[in-house]
Amino acid sequence: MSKIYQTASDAMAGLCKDGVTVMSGGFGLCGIPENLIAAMRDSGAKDLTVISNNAGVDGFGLGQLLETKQVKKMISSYVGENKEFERQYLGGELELEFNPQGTLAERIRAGGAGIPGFYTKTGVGTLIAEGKEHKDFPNSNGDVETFILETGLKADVTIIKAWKGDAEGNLIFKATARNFSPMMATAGTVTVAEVDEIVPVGSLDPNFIHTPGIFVQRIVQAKCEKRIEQRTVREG
Amino acid sequence: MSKIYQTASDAMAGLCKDGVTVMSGGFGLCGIPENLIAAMRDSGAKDLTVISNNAGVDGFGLGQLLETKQVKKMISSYVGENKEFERQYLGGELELEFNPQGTLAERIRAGGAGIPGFYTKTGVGTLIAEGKEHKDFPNSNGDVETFILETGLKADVTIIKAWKGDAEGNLIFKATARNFSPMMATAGTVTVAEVDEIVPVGSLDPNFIHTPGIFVQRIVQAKCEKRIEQRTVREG
Amino acid sequence: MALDKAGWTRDQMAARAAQELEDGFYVNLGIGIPTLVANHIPDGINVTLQSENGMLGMGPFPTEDEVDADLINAGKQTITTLPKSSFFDSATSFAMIRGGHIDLSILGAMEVSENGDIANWMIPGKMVKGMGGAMDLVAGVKRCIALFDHTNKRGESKFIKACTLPLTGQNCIHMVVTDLGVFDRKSGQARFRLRELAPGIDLEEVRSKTEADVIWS
Amino acid sequence: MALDKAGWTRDQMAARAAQELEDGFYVNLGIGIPTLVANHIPDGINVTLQSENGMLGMGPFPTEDEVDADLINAGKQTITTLPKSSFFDSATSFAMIRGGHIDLSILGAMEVSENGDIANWMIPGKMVKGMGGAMDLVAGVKRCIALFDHTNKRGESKFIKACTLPLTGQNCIHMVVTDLGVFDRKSGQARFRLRELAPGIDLEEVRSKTEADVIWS
Repeated sequence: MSKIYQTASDAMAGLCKDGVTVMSGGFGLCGIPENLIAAMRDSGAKDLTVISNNAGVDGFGLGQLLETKQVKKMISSYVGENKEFERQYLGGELELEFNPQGTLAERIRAGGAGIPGFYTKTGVGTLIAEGKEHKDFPNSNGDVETFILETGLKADVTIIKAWKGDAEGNLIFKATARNFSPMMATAGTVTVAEVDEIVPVGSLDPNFIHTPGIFVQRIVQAKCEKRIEQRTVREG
Repeated sequence: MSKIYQTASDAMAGLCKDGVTVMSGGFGLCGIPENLIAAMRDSGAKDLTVISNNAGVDGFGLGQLLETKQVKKMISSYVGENKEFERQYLGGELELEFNPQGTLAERIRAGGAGIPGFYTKTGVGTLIAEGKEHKDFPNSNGDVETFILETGLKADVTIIKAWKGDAEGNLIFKATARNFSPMMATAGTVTVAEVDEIVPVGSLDPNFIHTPGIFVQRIVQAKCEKRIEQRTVREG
Repeated sequence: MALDKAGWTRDQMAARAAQELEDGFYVNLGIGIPTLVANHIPDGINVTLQSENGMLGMGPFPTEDEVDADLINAGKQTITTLPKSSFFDSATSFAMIRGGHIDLSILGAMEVSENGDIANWMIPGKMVKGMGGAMDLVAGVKRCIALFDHTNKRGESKFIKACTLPLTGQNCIHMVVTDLGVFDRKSGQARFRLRELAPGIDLEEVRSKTEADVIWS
Repeated sequence: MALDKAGWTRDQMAARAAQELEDGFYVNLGIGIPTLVANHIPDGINVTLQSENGMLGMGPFPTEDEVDADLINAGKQTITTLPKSSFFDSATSFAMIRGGHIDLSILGAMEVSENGDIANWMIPGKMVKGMGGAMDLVAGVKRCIALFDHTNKRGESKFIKACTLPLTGQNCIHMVVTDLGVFDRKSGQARFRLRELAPGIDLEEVRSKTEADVIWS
């Protein structure tokens, strides 16, 4: 009953099917599941719908799946770091659905929490609101404000990167590498986590587990390159 | 700029006004803000709307506010441990709004997160659904399911109990004493936390803070009695 | 215990329900008889118990020395952790429940109807306790087993055509385990079918005590 | 720096915006000029910077030795922690933003209109980058200051009657700080009013470069 797999490709076995929807954790290149993305690329699965805040950079992270044209559609909030993405999108080869970052995070949380829809002020009066249901709610001043309906998002497969994990699937994340991963873990039919380190069950403090094991079906220890997009330093 | 107050009544100063809505953390008697409840009672503020999963027991926890008839209305999921509550309710002296526990938790989270409404399956076809908007959403099988609209909840004042906290308002909770408190912290215009221990800023690991300080306006160290409702033991 | 009486004891009902557990399951047990299921988890089956007040991996009751007021289950009983345990807030707890992450919920019932409705939270004008997490559980968990005495104190069937008490949930019970036997059904519109009789109980007795229209063969 | 040119430099614009900070504020700074505001926080004012990728209490850039790939801000720059810092997931981060817990957002703009609309995320057919967290920020944060050059490269006003680019948010900007001056307004339907001219800038120059209908006195 251990959830531990030995390699990233073992951990992805049977999940990389054409046409599946994949959630992939990370903000920029921070906290992305590098090895699971590479395994997804190696599988050759195509027509993927990928839900991820960003699209990697050219040739790295999700950029790898764009190069091989395995992606049919992206749902993201910001894709500015990827020229190949821009080229495919402007050339009509790639579908793109922009979501405001907070709306994207909340849609994923909602999908995992059994909430099919929620209302938000974000995007009211913008392109994002077009075609969406509008609804008024009273605010605390008794005035009425207008909100739009956003729906929950789920995935066939979620791939995330954590700091430490155990055989029960309990995970902790480090610093800002946490970002979208905890919500995505809840929204995948199968969630696969790669971790810097697999630790014995019982060594993570139960008070401080970020993702309880119930949300994680497979786990693999793997080494990440952890590229930095904007190395910014001050004088020491 | 420190958020630290010296006593529970200092920490509640200016907040205990007639007619305010108060959220109070805890599940049963586990994790309730004993000292802040007592300060609220001592203030004599009346016509309170109290949002809390439970209503304490006779004479302890929120039971204290019931005895003094300071509560006009309760929003709770379970009040079975409190005879005075039952007496006042059946006698028409007290309004009561039952929410399913998960709906209550999510309504509070929504209130704190700027979400005025969300849909849930919970309660469809029951008394809870009466008068609420129904809406169909497709499920992953392509079938349509019916959900009901629930609204976000906010409070004028939130009172919670945490394990450790610092002058910035950062909090951690212990074991199952966490329950509703992190969401309630986000949904109060003013959130007051009583803690077992105030620790120096910088001594809580930033990776493992349950409630970031932005959600907490006042904090006080106070000793709790921590009554146990069902002391259940096995042979040692 | 009560072996002279035909049918299952409360403990035997719990043991029967425990046979529905599968390896790797995440399970929520209601207050009362369902709590006893934890004592009958079959050997070799690794089950993780969820407590909706914010815990996965619920351990046994504590020894006197281990009692911790900050560590209770949803029945407000003191409990302990296991090496695999984790704690979380109520919103996360019900994200697990509502989001379909819990494999099985075993809960008590005042009434279950032949179409899988359940009533277990309210008796109008009499009992004002509240539904707690029960409505969320029956709406969200993948499979729900109702565990209850087949008849009430007056000998009237509690497994009936249509619930008379306010519902906890609609069309959500997949299996019924009572002191007299076991009934199950596929999800959706299927009817319940008798699967098993408790020892010493014959078909005639169950039929006479069951108001619900079930498949008897 | 550029003192020979009339009006504020980028750094001076940031310094002027920093005067709007109040003790105890939680603040989100956008990418570009707004990031510079962090260098001009007035003495005695304790401000906590939020980074929407999941951090409160953003510290300065790291020394070479401190660089940590797992610790970046929303501009993807390496940063450091402070003693008061906390990390959280993206849903919690935007619960802070959407829920009105952030006191002030300072962000760049391509266009701001006289009724407080802002456009800063898209040029149709040209730029495909995305809005990131900007739409959430302008919709959720209590007060929003737009910080931008008063005119574009062709000398055309960017503070205009109505935005021509796709909006980021409607009626959400409360203050405008440009290289030429400062404008503010009450929330809701109020008009912007000129509050301050940058050094070396006279009223005539600002009026001529402002398409928006503002209160000049």
